[in-house]
Amino acid sequence: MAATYQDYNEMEMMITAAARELEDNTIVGVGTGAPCAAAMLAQKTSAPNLVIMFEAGGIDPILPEMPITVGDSRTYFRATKAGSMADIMEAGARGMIDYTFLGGAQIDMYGNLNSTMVGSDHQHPKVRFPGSGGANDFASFCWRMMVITPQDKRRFVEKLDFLTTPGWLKGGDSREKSGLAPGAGPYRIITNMALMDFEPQSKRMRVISVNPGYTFRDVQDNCGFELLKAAEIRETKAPSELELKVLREEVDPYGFIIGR
Amino acid sequence: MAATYQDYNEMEMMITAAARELEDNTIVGVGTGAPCAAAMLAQKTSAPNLVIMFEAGGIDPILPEMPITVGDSRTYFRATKAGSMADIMEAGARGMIDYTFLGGAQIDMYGNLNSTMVGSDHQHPKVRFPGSGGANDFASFCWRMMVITPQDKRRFVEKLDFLTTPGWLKGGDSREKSGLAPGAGPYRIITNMALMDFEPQSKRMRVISVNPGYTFRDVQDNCGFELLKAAEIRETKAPSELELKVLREEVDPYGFIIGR
Amino acid sequence: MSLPIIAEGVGVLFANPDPDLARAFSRTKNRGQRNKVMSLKQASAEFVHDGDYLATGGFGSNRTPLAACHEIVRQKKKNMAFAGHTTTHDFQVLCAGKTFNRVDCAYIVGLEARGLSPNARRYMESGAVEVTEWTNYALAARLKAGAMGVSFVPVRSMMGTDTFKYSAARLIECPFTGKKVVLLPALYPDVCVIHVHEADMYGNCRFKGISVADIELAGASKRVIITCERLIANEEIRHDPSATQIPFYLVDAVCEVPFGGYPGNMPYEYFSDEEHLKEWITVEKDPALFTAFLEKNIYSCEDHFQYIEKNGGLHKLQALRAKEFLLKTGA
Amino acid sequence: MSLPIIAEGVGVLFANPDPDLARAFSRTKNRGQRNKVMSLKQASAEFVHDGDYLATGGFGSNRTPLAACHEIVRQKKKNMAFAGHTTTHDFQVLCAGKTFNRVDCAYIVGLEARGLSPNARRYMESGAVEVTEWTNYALAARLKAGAMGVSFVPVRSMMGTDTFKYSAARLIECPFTGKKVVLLPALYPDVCVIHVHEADMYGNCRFKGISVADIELAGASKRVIITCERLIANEEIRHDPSATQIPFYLVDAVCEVPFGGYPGNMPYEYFSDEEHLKEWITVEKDPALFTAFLEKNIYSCEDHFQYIEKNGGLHKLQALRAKEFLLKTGA
Repeated sequence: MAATYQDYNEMEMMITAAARELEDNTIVGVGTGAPCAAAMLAQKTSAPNLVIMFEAGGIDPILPEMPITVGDSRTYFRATKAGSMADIMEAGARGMIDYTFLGGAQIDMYGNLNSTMVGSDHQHPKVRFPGSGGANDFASFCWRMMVITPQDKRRFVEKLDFLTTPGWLKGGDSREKSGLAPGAGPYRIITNMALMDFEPQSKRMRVISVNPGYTFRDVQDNCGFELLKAAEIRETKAPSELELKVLREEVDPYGFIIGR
Repeated sequence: MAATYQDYNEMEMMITAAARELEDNTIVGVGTGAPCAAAMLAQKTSAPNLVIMFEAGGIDPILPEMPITVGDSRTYFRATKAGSMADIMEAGARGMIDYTFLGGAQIDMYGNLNSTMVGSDHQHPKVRFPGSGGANDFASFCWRMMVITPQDKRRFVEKLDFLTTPGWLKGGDSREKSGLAPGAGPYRIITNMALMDFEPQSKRMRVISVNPGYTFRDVQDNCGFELLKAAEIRETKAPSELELKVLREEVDPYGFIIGR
Repeated sequence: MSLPIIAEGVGVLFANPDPDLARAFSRTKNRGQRNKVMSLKQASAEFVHDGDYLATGGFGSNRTPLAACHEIVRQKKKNMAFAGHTTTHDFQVLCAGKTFNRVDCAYIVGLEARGLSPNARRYMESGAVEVTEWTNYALAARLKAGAMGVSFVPVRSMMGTDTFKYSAARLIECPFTGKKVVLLPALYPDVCVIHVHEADMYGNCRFKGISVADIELAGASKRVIITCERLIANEEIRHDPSATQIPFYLVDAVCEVPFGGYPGNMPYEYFSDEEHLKEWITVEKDPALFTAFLEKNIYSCEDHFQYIEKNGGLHKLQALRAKEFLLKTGA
Repeated sequence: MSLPIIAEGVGVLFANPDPDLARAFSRTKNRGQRNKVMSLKQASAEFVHDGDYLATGGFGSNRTPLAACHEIVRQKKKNMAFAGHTTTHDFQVLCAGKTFNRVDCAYIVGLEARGLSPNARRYMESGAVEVTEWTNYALAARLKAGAMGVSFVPVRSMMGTDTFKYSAARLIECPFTGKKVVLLPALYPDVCVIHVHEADMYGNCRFKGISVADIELAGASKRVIITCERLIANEEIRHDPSATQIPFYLVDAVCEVPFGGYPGNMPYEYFSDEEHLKEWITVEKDPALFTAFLEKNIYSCEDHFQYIEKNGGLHKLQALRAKEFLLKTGA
């Protein structure tokens, strides 16, 4: 409460970094939690005309508080439309959705995600997770897919137990060859340690900036595969006083996500 | 006006004969004109729970007067639903629509219809008609297709200039083999002279009853192809006093269709 | 294992069914909540181009953007392709301007219970217009495929008919059931015009009564022009988000055109002007008369209000409102 | 010329995608406007059968027919197949009853921001349930194909993933564009339950807020059970036909179940009971506790009102209403 705005935690850093990636006058498909907070922060700072969509049908709400599910009544509070899942996904298929944020239990160097299971036998999983939900669809349709996730070796793996949601698949031109719409794919991976993009030819994950207090070495040590390095690795700009103020006072005043 | 109910004209005979074919607790897809009058007459006499649908989206209206188009506001006046064309046609595709009434410039012995053109060159028609509209769809989807049409040689032809809308196609099992849903097809042809069905094996048009004042010979003389005869050809029951009263006073009080 | 293509229509495809072209176009659009209100004249000039594939909303003479059809004719747009999907009076107006030379036909030249348009028939019988045949549902389904962002959709009609033969559909065997099914190519119109009751400045729309295929049409079209009876505040839209049928991000222009569906029927507003629609059919029989009629009713008009004023003006509109509501008014 | 099938998922199809079977079933239905009002107990007994393919409307814990899920568990339905389409608390309840042994999975065992269901995970990790993988949109699209009366629908997701590999979809080359596209088999559930705000005695329904995939679900299912917050008069439906979302002819049973979406969120009525939903997760960690919890909250309850009364009753409902409307009430 009495903390100065110069203090910030890693979740605040990630949400702020994510918000800055969202250009104004675009549409973002989000879920609950950090992605939703990032979109709300962007709306209240750099992207006032950013439009939020939720996969269950909520279009362009004026969010009164953080939703608990992507289908609860907050997701279309004073919205311009309360539609259907098909409305959202088909807007995506038509090329109308610019960004989406996704997550998973595992991610590989091409940005592919696993949210289905741990184990090697599909009918007898060691651990069963929810499955794709709308993630595979959003990742297939939206132009730029992003992930906000903690940086650790259990999560950033050489090989997924199950490829639930497409990133760049096997890299190179494999995604486009699979039949997925050209021009769309993973764009940014945002962790507590770094910001990553994908090298344009190989489509391998590449560190483009490290967060204050971390080095490339830290990032690589917490990643189960070899990361590429951008020609110049910058330091991620820490959250500004304004960003923190809006995030803490307007976006997540009860600290559900930022934990304050 | 002063006519007794025993007098009736051929349009009244046709509408009455058509109305009697509609079982209660079923759904009929209709257009404007005689089919709509037949459905309204059935609702007010033998089939009070008959549901009327219009292809543009009107479902189960309480028709205040005869619609001018199948999409005007009368077609969903106090309806249970004002839907879409897809709502109607997909209800048909799902097997929900029992009957439909169609028409055309030409009809052949299998109940196929032409409402597209006269001539032999599609890009240079001698006479251009509207085309299928929703007729091909209704004929493909609804279980029992019926036609109300004047009996004459120009209309009942050996060979259509253009097969717009499927009847039994080439007869026999050709319709089912074409890929159209099994069990659906032409059911009754209602003219000013007779009532016809289709012989179950060959699927050729067959006279089952002749209207008062006509003989099988009259029907055949006004038909461009050979008609089959039912084992016993009955005389169509003339419109009853009640049927005429309802038709003239409630269904078409201004005589738009029955011409009184 | 493979799916045989059993038959193919010989008709020409007038619009490319590839969703990636539509996606590439979508990507260039500004998706912010911008003020899109402009005159119909400006919207037609900016978003309707010679050679475009055009489609109109509503059902022929019901909630149909007839003011927009007049404006397109007035601006002498040419060489367009047109979706003849449940078209009646809109088709008649566009034929009067010789606006198109390619038509996807499901229902054309006819005016339902009103008869046939003599001029539309002359135009369609002249050989000047290339025609591909479909059905009303087939065109609605092609638009649905477009709105879904795919390249085709299956239907179970059209089989065994000349309608199929002169279409650009394909007949295949379903890989799941082994049964025959028709594949219809997606339709992505370059531009469409839809007439609605209410829209806000961003293009959020709502209308009452049947939707025909307008939701699909708005979703499939690259550019969408909305004409509305009334502009309303965005707050009004946000007050009842369940009622919004067409969302703003699909829309390029919002034109407030009260009575924009005249002389057709606008549900819950005004009934069709049957007297004037009859006049259209009558004068079309005589090409010289028809030329004068078009000069009076389209070319010399500044806008749709002038057209209405020449045909009865406010008194006519009041009478048509009474007719829509089945009111018996004095005289 | 032929369309090659490039790849096929190895998953099992739990429902036949042939529209002719669905049509044959439709043909047997009485389509008159009949009074279909009955108790949820009666509707479940009559229309939900062991072994059926079941689907639920809404979105997991939002406008979800949770009273019906309880009743199905109470009636000990078994060996069902289930559409795990955006399912969360509904899946959790049905898992508690070991109701199904086959699941089309898009989103299961998860409870969104609330976490994961320990019992659902145990059940799904036990090997007792056969699973085929899909995505949320894929299941919505499969229902759309069902509602359209066709056997499949194309989509452009799932390619290149294990989600495709463990599905029952096919990858083909589009005959119009030459590009790859996924074909999804139509889904015709034997029975579905949808919770709405208002229905009349014939089954005409309307609801507010997002529709998720409920329009498609009602159109695709062979039998449809409606639970509604309130029965309304048919006159009310006919007063505004544009508002009707599910028409009567699709519906088999209408059950008035106020608070039938509790403990989930019913938009514009009551917010979710987060406290009680947290209790579900907590007690699921201990199988013995969970058995007692189910006995108390499902098996020993006569109906949904008893369940609500055991968990706060009218006071709880009033508080949830305030929460839905973001009202700050005293204390």
